[in-house]
Formats: sequence, C-alpha cells, structure tokens
Amino acid sequence: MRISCPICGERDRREFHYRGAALTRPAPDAGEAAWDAYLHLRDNPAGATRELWYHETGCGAWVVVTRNTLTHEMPGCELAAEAAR
Amino acid sequence: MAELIARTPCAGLLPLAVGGVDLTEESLGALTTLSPRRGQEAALSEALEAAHGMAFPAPNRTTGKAGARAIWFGRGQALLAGPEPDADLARLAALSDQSDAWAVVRLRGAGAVDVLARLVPLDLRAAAFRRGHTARSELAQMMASITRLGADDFQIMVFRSMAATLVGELKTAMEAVAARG
Amino acid sequence: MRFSGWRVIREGLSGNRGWSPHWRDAAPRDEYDIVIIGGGGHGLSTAYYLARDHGLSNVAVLEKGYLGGGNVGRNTTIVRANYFLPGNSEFYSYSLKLWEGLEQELNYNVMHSQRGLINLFHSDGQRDAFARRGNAMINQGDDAILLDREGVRRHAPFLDFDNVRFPVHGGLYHPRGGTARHDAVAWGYARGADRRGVDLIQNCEVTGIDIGNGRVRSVQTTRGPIRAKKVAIVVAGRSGQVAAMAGMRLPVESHVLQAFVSEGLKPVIAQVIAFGMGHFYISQSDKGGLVFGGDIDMYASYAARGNLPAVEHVMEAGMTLMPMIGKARVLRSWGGIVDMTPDGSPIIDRTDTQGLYLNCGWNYGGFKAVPASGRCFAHLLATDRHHDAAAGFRLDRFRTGRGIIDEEGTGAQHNLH
Amino acid sequence: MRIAGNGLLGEARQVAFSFDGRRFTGLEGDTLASALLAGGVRLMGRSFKYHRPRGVLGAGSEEPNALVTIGRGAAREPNMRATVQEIFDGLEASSQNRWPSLGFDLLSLNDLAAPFFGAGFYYKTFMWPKSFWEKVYEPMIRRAAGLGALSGLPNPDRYERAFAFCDLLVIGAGPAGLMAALVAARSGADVILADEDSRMGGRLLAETREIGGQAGHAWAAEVLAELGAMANVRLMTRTTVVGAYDQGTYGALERVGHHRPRHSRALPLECFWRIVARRAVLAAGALERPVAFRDNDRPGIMTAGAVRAYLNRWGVSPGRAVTVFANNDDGHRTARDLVAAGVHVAGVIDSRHDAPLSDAFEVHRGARVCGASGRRGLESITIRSVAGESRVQTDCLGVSGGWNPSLHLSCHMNARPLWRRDIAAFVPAPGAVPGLEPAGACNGAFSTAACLREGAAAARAALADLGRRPAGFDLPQAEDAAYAITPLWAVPGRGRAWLDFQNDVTVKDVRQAAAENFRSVEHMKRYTTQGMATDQGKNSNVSALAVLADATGRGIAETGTTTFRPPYVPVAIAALGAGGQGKGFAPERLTTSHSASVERGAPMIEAGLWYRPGYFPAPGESGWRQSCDREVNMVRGAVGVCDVSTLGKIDIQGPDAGALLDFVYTNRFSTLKAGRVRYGLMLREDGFVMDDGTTARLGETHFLMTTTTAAAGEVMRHLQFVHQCLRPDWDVSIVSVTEQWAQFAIAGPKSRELVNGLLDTPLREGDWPFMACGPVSVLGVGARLFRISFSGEHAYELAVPARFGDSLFRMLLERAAALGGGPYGMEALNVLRIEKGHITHAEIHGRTTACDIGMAGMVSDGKDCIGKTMAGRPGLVDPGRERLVGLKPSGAARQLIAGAHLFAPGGDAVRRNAQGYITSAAFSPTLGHMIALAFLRHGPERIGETVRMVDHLRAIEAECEVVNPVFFDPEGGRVRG
Repeated sequence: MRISCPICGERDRREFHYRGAALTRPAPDAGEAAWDAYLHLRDNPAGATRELWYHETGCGAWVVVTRNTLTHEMPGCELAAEAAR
Repeated sequence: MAELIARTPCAGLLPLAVGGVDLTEESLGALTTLSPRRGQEAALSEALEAAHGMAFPAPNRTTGKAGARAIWFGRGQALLAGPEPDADLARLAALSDQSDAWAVVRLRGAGAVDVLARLVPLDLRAAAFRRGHTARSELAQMMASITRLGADDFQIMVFRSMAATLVGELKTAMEAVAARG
Repeated sequence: MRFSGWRVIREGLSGNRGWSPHWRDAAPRDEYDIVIIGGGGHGLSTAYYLARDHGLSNVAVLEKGYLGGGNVGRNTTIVRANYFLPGNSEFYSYSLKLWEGLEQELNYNVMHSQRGLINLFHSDGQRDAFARRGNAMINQGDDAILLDREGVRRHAPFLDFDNVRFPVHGGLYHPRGGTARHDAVAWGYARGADRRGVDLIQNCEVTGIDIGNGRVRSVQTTRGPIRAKKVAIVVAGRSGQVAAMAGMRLPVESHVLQAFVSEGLKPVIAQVIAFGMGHFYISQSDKGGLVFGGDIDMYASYAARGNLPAVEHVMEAGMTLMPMIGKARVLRSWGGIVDMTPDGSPIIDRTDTQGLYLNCGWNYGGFKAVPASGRCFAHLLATDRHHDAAAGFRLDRFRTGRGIIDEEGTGAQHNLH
Repeated sequence: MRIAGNGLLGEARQVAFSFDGRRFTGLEGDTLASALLAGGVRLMGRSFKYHRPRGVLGAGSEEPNALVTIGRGAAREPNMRATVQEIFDGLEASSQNRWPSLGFDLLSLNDLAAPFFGAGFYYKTFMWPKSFWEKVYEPMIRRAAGLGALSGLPNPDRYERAFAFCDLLVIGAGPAGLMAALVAARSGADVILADEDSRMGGRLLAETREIGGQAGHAWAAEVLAELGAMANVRLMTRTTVVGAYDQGTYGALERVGHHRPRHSRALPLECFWRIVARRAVLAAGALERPVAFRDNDRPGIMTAGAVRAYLNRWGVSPGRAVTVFANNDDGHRTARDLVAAGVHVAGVIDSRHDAPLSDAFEVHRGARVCGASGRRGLESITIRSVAGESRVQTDCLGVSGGWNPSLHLSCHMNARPLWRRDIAAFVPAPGAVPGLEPAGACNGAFSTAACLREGAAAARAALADLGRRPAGFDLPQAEDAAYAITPLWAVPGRGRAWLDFQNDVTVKDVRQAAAENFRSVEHMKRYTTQGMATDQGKNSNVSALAVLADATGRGIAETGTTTFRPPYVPVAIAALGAGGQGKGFAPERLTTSHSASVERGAPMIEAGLWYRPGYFPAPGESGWRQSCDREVNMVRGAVGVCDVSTLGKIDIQGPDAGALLDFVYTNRFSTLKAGRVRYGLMLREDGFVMDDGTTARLGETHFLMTTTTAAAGEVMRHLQFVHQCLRPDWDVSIVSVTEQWAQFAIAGPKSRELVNGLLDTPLREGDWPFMACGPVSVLGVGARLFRISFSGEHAYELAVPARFGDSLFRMLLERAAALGGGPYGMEALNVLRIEKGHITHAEIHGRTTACDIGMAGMVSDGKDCIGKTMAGRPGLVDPGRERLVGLKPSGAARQLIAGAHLFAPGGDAVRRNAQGYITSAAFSPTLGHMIALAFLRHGPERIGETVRMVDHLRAIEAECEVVNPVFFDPEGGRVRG
C-alpha cells in the first residue's frame, strides 16, 4: 500500500501511522451526544472514507486521505493543516 | 583543569569498507533545525541566503554546498549543516541546536544504491532521486534523512542513539551485496 | 444421524454411501419469531442455544454467503480464558467451560485441544502486569501459572533465550488454553441448530431492516421480505452496514487482521505461544501447519486482505522469538474483517429499537467466545435480560464511561489498540 | 534415462549429489527431479494421509509429490520441491514423511484403512472418552501428519529483503513475457522481468516449437541477450512474484543461494523483494492438469507437459515405454516429441472420438485410462473404450486434462476469475488488479503466436498508460494452432481416483462432501482439505470443482472457485521476516553513558528501545537487592548520578507555544515564568491519563517539554496532531531534541556540592530554588541545569550536548565517589520514586484518570484541554473507582508484591470480592520494610484501614495498612532544602 503524501510524493505505507476517520472536534460544551459521536461512533463505511494518517517516519505531516475501504484505492490526499482551515 | 572530551556518534564503529562500498562517519559542523515562523518563509530564505549563501530548500531538496548546506528536514523544516546559524535567523524562525542529535554517515561506491535498496523504502532510481535530492524516510525502522550527494554517494542520518544499529544494518547489507559479486 | 466411531466403521464397510447432510438447506418462510442476521460462529451458536435452552425453534439464520464463511472460518483458532478485567473475566471463563464439553454437547468433534498457552513477558513491568492478570484468572476460578525463564525453557526450549532483542523473562502459563478446529465449530453448531428445527438459510443477504413505531417489523433480503418479532444482528465486520439499515451508528470500526499458515511439518510446537513484545502468536495445527498471526494492519478495511508491512512485522517477530521456524514456509495468508470497538471488548445488548438486538465488537478475539456469546445472546433474546456472564458488554459504556473494559490500556477511543 | 543429443544442457559439467544416501551424478542445469529421473528413480515421496508411494507429477514449483528435505543439521530445508531444486556438487537430498524408509513405510497401513478415513471422518469420532483427545488421539494424529521436519535449531542462514522500483514489472519470461519486456524496454521504460525458473524462456525451453524460423529457446536467448544489455532492464531469474498488493506493490521471492554450495555465510539464501511497479504484465503461463482415474497417483504418471519438459529441456525420458492420456491436442505433442527423440511410445489414449491420428504411434480414440498398476512405479495401465478393457505395459504415462491459466496473482485483490467454456478453464477477470494486464497462456491464449501478440499488446497498453511512445517492432512468426479440448475431469469407475495428490483427496471424497451438504465450494474444500496442500490446489482445484459441480448438478461457473491468496508459492518465514532474527527486531538505542555503565558491570535492561542500567554492582555484592539498597541509601545519604537522557525532550517554540501547552496539559503553562519548570499531566481525548512530565520555560516563546521514555514518540505524534489537525492557526514549532542532550540526574544531599565542582560559576545558597532552570557553563561547555527531582532529594538534572555525555558521566562518577556517592540504576530509581509516591506507567497504564491518581486538582477549571470533557463522564469521576493509595505490611507477613490483588480482610480471594491490585512494590531501605503503590476502590477514603493482599501465583498473602502514597518526606522538605 502506498500513500501519496502531498509533500514527499508516493511513499510506502510503512512510513505512516493511521488514526482513523477525519472528524471535527466538538466544542467543549457540545454535549454528551456530540462527544460520544466524535470519539466512539463511526460511519465505518464500506466504500469511500476520509481519514487521518501521520507521515511519521517521513516529513511529519498529518494528512487527510480519501480512501476506499473495499478496494484500498486512494483518490486523494491533502495536508490536514490545510484541510482543517 | 579537567576538560570534557567530545565523542562522535560512530566513534569506534567506522570507517568500514566492504566490496566496493565505503562507509565513513561525517562531521558536518553545527546542525540547526530552522522552522520558519508563520508568514516568514520568504524572509527566512532571503536571510539564509544573505547570511550563509543558500536559499531555504524546497521539500525534498538541498541547497548550498559541502561545508554549508541546508537540507530539507520535514514539513516546514530545514537543517542548516555547517555554520553556526546567524543570530538574525532567530527573528524569522525557531532554531533548535541538533549538532549532537544525529549520527551522520556517508555511503559511497558502486553498489551503494543496492545497499540502500535493502534498507530504505525509497525509489532511488537516478531519474527519481537525483544528486541534491533528499528525503525523510526510514532505514530499518529508524527515522532517517537520506541525501544523494552523487551517483554512488549518499549521506545518511539517524538519531545518535541508534548509530550502532545503523552501522550494523548497513554492514550486513554491504556484505550481502558484496557476496553476490 | 448420531456420529460415532462405530458409525464411521459401519459406513466405511458399506462404501460411505449412507452419510446424510449435516444440515438442511432451508428456504425462507414468511415469518419467524427470531431472525438472526449472520451465519457465522456467533450467529449459529445463538441459534443453537435459543433452541436448546429456551425451546425456541421458530428461528432463522440468514447468511449472505455460506455458513461459517466469516471470521469463524479464518482465524488462528486460539481458545483461552486469560482476561483480567471484570466483564471479560467471567465471560471468557464461562466460555471455556462450555468449550470443555462441546464435542459431547454437539456430537461433533471440534478438536478442542487444551494444549496450554504461554504468554511471554520481557521486562519486570510486563511481569507485574501478567501477574495481575494471572491472579485475576485464579480469582475467577481459572488456571494460571507464572513461569520464570527456566520454566518457559522447559516448555519451549526452541525459543531464542540468548541472542534476542527482547529477552524472555518468563511467561504466564494457562494450561487450559489451547486451540480448536475452527470450521468444525461452525458446522457443529449449524448441525445442532438444524436438528432442533432452526432454518439455516444460505445465500440470503439482508438488504434492509423495517422499523415501525420504534419496533422492528421485518427484514428485507435478496430472497424476499421476512417478518420477525425479534431481529438479532451478529455480523462481525459488517456490523456497521447492517446497523445502518436500522438507522444506527455503532462504536465499531472494521479492520483487517491477517493470519498465516505454513506448509505441513512434523510436530515441533506443542503449545500456543504468544510474544508480548511483538504482537505474535503461534500454534501448530494437527495437520502440521504452523498457524500464526499478529496485529491488525491498522487501517479501516473491508477488503479481507492485507498488505506487506503487517506481514513482514509478524514474520520478524517470529524470527526474533523462535528462529527455528525460519525454514518453515508460509503457505497461505488471509485477512478477516474484524469489528474493533474503542476499548477492545465486545457488545451484547439491546438497542433503542424494540426487538432489535446486537452482538458485535469481537475485535480480534471472537473465536474463543463463540459458545458463551451464543448462549448469552440467546438468553438476552429469549428473556430480555442480560446473562450474568455477559452483563458487562453494554453498548452505552462508552458514552457514560462506566464499565469500560480496556484490557490493553490503550484507550477507549478508536485505533489506539 | 538420459537421451543423448536431446535437451538444452549440452556438454554440461557432471555434478555429484545424493538422495537418501545413494550417490548420483547429474548435469549442471538439472533439477533434482530431472537428475533422479535420468538416474531411473521414480519413487520420490509419500503422500500426506495414506502415505502412498509417489513420483514426480510436474516440472515446476507446483509439484505436490516430489517434496524432499535438502541438507542437514540446522541448515536443513524441509519440503523442497525436487522439480525446482537445482543440483550442485555435494547436494544432499532425502525423502520425508516415511518410516523407516521411502520404499517401506509403516504408515502406508493407513492406505488399507482408507474406507474409514474418508472426507471429514475425524469430525465424527475420537470424542470418547473426553480426556482421550489431548492424551491419545491428537498426539497420534499429529505424529502421523506433517510432511518434512524442521531441525528445531535456530536458522543459521542469512536472508534479506529489498525494495525495487520500475515502470513495468513483467511476471514470467515465456513468450508473452519476453515479448512484453522487449517492447517496453525498447521504448525506454524501466523494466523488471522476473521469472521463477533458473533459466528464462518459460515453455519455450520445454517445447520444440519455432519462433521466427529458429528454435523457440534460441529466440528466447536472443531476446534475453538484448534485454540484458540494456541499462533500463533488470532481469531477475529464480524470482517468483508471490503476491499483488495495493498501489502496484508486488512481493517477490528470489532464490539466491539454494542452487550453490554455501561458501560464504554473507550470501543470503533468499531475498524477499518489494517491487513497486507503475504497471505490470502478468505472463505467468499455464499449468497442465491431470485427469482423475483409478490409482492415477502411481509413480511414473505425470503431466504430459512435464514429460516434454524433461525430454526437451533436460534430455531425459521419464520412461522407456511411454503412454499418453489426453482430452486435447496438446497431449499428442508429447508423443511426437518422444518419437522424434527415439523413445518408444506405447500408445496415446484420447477421450475424444475425433482425436487426430498419427503414423508414428497408436491412438486410442474415444478411450480412457481407467486403472494403473505398479505400487512403487507404474507397470501398466488399463484402457477402456467401446471395444472393452485392455492393458498396456508402460512405465510412464503422460496425462493432459487441459491447461489452467496461472491467474493466481489476478485474484489477490479479491477478483474472481471467469470461466471460459471454449478452453474449459478459468481466465483472469478484466481489471482484476489495477495496473496489471494478463497476457499469453495465463490469459487463456495458448498458441505461441497468441502469446507473442498478447505480450506485445499488454506492453503497448502499459506504455500508453505511462505516457511513453512504443518503439517499433515486428512480431516474429510462430505456430498459431487452435486449442481443441473436450473436457474430461474424472474417469468414472470403481476405486479411488485422486484429485489432490498430496492431501489424498479423491473423487469419492468430493462426492461424499456434496452428499453431506458441503455443497459450497468453500465448504467442500474445508471439509475434504481439497486444495489445502503445499500446491494450494494448483494441480487439482479446477478438476475438484468440476466434480463438485457434477455432484451437485450445477455448472462450473455457478459453482464458483475458492480464493487464491498470497503467496503464489510458499515463502520462508525467514525471508519475509529477514533481519528480524536476533537483535534485528527493533533498533537499539544506547545512551552516551552506555559504555561506562557496562564497564562497571551494570546489567543493561530494555526500556522501550533504549537500554538502561539496572544497578551498579559494587565489589562483594551478591545480588541486585544488595546493590539497589546501597544505591538508595547513597542517594538519600550522599549523592547519586543517573542517566535520564532517555526521557523525551521536545522543543516547543513560537508565539502560541504557551497556548499549545495549555491545551495539551490539564494544567496551565502559559503563566509559567521563564527560568522555571512545572510538572504537567496530559490526558488522552477519552479523559484517561496519557503521560506526565515536566516542562521548562526557557524563554518568552520557548518551552522544553519532557515526556516519559515510553511515551516520547506517542506524545510527539499527539502534539503534531493537536497542532496540525486541531489548531493549524497557531504559530508554533515542535521539534524533538531528545538526542541532542545527555542529561544526568544528580540527586542527594550532596548534589549541589557535586554540581558545583563542575560548573564554571558555582551555585550559591538560595540560587536555583526547587523547579528553577537555566543555562550554565560546565567546564567551558554550554549546558542546561534543572532543579527537579524524581527521587525526592535535593536534586538537579544537568544536560550537556550529547558528544560530552560519556565524558561528563565518567567525571560525575569520579567526583561523586569522593563524596561517598556514585551511580544508581533503574532498580534504585524505582525504589526512590515509590518511596515518594511518584507514578510511572505502572500506574498510568492507560486505564487511570487524573482522579484515580489523586491529581483531580491538576485539571484546570478555567480552560479547555484535550480529554477534559470526556474526563467528566460519570464513569470516570465515580469515587468508587480504584484509586491510588500506599500500602505497608501490617501483619506477620511482610512481603508485598506487584500484581497481587486486594480484598477485604477475611473475604475470599475471588473475583467478586476483589477491591484493587498492587502496581508497584519494593523494599524500602529508608523505611526498613516493604512498601507498595496500589489502586483500591474508594482508596483515599480508606487510609488507615486494613486490606488483605493475595498473590495466588506466588502463594503470598499479607495484611496491609492503607496509607498515603507518599511514604517518605511527605512535606517535601528535602527536595526544597
């Protein structure tokens, strides 16, 4: 498996650390349901998903990868810092 | 009066020559990571040019030359290798002294690419990874900075504490490449 | 037909022509009391115990592929009761007791082999953690023995004790741990359920769950709609999709876990051995193959196949731990889709929809749970009360923080295991 | 027997080897199988279940029968295919799965009991009495099962792994692969051509067909010479591509050393390649399948294509009177080639009524082989046709049931192959593996011309994808005969007809499985073990499927196939895990004081990837406890030195550095004054404790964070996550500086004296209060000094650039000795911190909250931080949780031990009564008794109560008093003084 880091180009998956679904952190007072959803509940799609990876032994960038969980195709990868803005 | 004695990371481990490949320890001088402050990327590059004669490197590239080189070192970061950083740079970037943090070795000779191909998951083909190119990657599970200095000439950096593992892994690969003839 | 050695001989003498189907191929009826979605180990055992313990046989098991084709048919077959946190302890202990009579119960040789399991530790800190675990096992009434280095050597002299990155300091020995023949477990329960009147329906995929007034009404399938008073979701890696048909989001992420088997070899590893530093576990099957695995690939996936970094890591762990297996060759690898929960422990619970029940979140350890999971889930389905042994597996524990069962201590949030 | 003038080995060197102790001579270029056949050996192995005598079935890696053990001692290799193993001088091969000998095997008694050993018999018996499974049945089964044996000794050989990159990977160097590689290479693409065989050419080496007017093998040699001279081509012989993975990654196994005597230990035996290819062409050819008939497993019965391979490539005829049994035209070529070589062909039996006739040999049209005799070597076959049954004397029967494309790699990403009725075989589904194009026989194109055509076309398609213009080329002329086949899977009749040779699965077994409702192909496979042998069904799956389809009244396409999964051929664990053996499993991290510690005899113990000294034995000390007690007393009484460089150090700089710290720590750091240090607690977002440590403010916008050794990497990742994903607007940089500094704790009443001896400007009384920090000069070297303490003593941590670490450590020890002090190790460090109630990851083990460790007050009210919201969940603030306390023995038993559980006094030590557990325990030389840290329900509310500690494992029980976890100097006078 190879991931196209926006900074380093295509790299082996072994350089990356996986975190999971790319979600927005709720406000501290968003309530129990919002926090439960952020931390625990997952769409867990069989298909396209947006998820966070960390180019740990590469450039150190957190990236948002668009990936298909059925085929492992990865049509997109952007810097998390830019995606978050 | 007593004096503290400096010891290099690979002291007692190198040099090493196997087959046509040499492995030596490099002393690059001062090593300083430069992390530009927000919005100061261009100014930092200019200041770096003015003070040390090289621009801030683009991702996966180096600037400068032997003795004074800026090596791209990860997202938003370069490693100034050689001179002590000009004090002016601190206005534009966070500076961290890393002069003692890295074991730096040089792998040279026909077969150097084959040796690295046993340890590093990088595309090292000449067209993809040219002289002056650099990469942050891993070498046998160790975070590494790898720079191509010539056709069969690479600079490899890993954390100082792993110097012995680095040399051990390279030596094994050098022997295996040499044994194939 | 009752199986026995005499039967095998009698049939052998008459050309093996008298064998009959182990289960019927039932056609779906319009309505059942209980519809179980998922014909894997947990679904089949649930069906079996519904009929056996509660006399409920107006039950259908709907399987989209073939029976036992999911994780029960693709795992490393380890059976153990060496958990230490309340919630898990009593459950796996109960499951192991059911295993210990399973052949006779099912009249099916599932080859449950209590060959012993050794968890190795490699530091004083790990020793203390395993001591806590071992004491918890004995508190629960199970067996555990703390071995020192020499104790481990007596069981497994082939481990590398001398020239290894993480030397073996000792191990926690669980004599009643072992393995079983995975497929036979699914088939044995299928045959048992079938004989008690349960309809096992293969090639029948559920495509929708109909809910009215907060109550489950029926399921839509590729073989037509089926009405049901109660619907049980037992679909492991597919839990997210099936629950979504009922409008639910679950604390579950599906991942791929690879496992490996080597070519057949003469007996060389007697027990099950687990390597604490390297996410590696191994046993040798009765056919002679080394059966082993490691950690999940660490990315969400439904592809049921993995990638090389995870493969290589497993093999490296094997090589550092027991370098005598180097010349064994990996014959086959496979990937299962495992339903990972935030705390690494399962869910057996009701849902907010009346009549809809959930059994999922078995992470990478569902095989050994099959007997107790089915029995406890059947109890919940039949009586609407949690079975004592599985009372901890609540769906709301993440929201409330009460009763989180985080054996690894890596966190009650996803992808920290 | 060797046929003079035949084959491609020419005037090869003679090579001496042995098989089961018998000496043989072969030719360089022989496989063990070809050399043994040349030497007249037909019996080479025994089957798995019935221990039936077996000879070679094929001529490739899919061989199910001729599995042997190579070598001896630790280097011995079980289950090597005689058909792949090349011979070399001194090669020692032996047969396996037989006792006492290959010729006479006692377990062949199983064969007589075969009626009782049918499909799945073991699921139906061996259940009584219950305890007999582990004691009697299973050991018996295990001993009988298995093929070869591991030596039981550590692997003595080197294996390696490597990465390679290319534009186009061509898998297989037969006509299709060669053509694809040639077209792509001439067009300038980087090409890797990988082939399993020791010599490239594929079937061109085994056939007598011509290409472009010259012998096929000569054409191959010409193409290979051209490719070999090109800089953009890498030829990888003896390299099997074993797996297709995501994004164009392929796994490949190269056999580097198996074919030569081992002169150099440095030479790897095998190399496992990770090949990253932008495009790939699968040109893996096809495998011939047998036909099932009674006793079709006799030694001497092999595939017709294998007979041609032995004849045309190795110049060996596997028999003197050869027969052929076919259902297609291809089998007839075997007879023609044999006749041309002067070998007697005793007849061709073709099941088709319209089979072509020949002048050179007798063709039995519309006939079938329905039996074979000759237990240890074929003697005759029985033929059945409309005319009745007849016997033919023959010592070798070549069977051709048609060809199965080697499409396995195309299934590695879950695609199912498609059934093609015209060739009675499965072919790869289009687009099965992204970027992989099948060509030639593996795609169902069986003529040489079609292979060349498809190879060229696949290369052109790949070039177009790569944006390269294909160079011009001419397709050479070659035979383009249609492939005519009428399927025949199994010859009906009495007796056993084998499908899976190695696992002894017969037609009857498959039919019985179907009768027992194992009708799904996966059920049948699992119930009968069909296709689960070392060939993974390459020789038998399609036939077994056809038998199952017939038994269940379905078509083959409807019945479906089982899944092919990696690896294509079995791969040694040592190759996949190369480098992991011994210390290679993980990098070793050494501190700068490592050598000095080792010189002093300190046992070095693993701490994460680091090594740290356990203790420093003094002369006359007999065990760790003695040393540890002395070191603790030394710190409490004088001064001790300990290397703490392994703790993570993270440089955090920028205008928003304070904001970042406030967000990741529960407590506030933005208010910390420059030149001061503060202890911080870090939570995971789920509200449980992640890590702790001190952070120093070095300047207005400059902080230095310290993490625990174990969590350094995790914390770095976490900080980057918080910055990049949650607060990218913050102007802050986060850089690890762990390795820049060698840092030493100097602890004890005489610590200032020791420090002052080294500082260029000594500290004065009142300077550097507790938790102060700043730059200092040590013997002219810029350093950092922190007044912090883990031991509870007046202490400092002195950090110098790592190059001076070794020197400073030695100097500190020398000067400490003069003050009655010295080094201390992890054991003493642990005792010191337990005495002070300081936590480590033994306590913050991932399941504890700030409240549990008595630090609820550290969660600042006035700000948000990671984990704060979820830490407020009801289950995390329940006072009934197990919370941190100290324990000391209060009864007669004085021993406390980590891992023990806690119960109310008098309560049974069972789960329902469990109230907590001990995380850390030690003998305190300071206090003169054992002390422990524990988690206890309602802990802090129970100070003064008595609890019962039970450790079943080590049979230790003690009454303990619940006490404050800070055992020593709870007021902290020493640390401040």
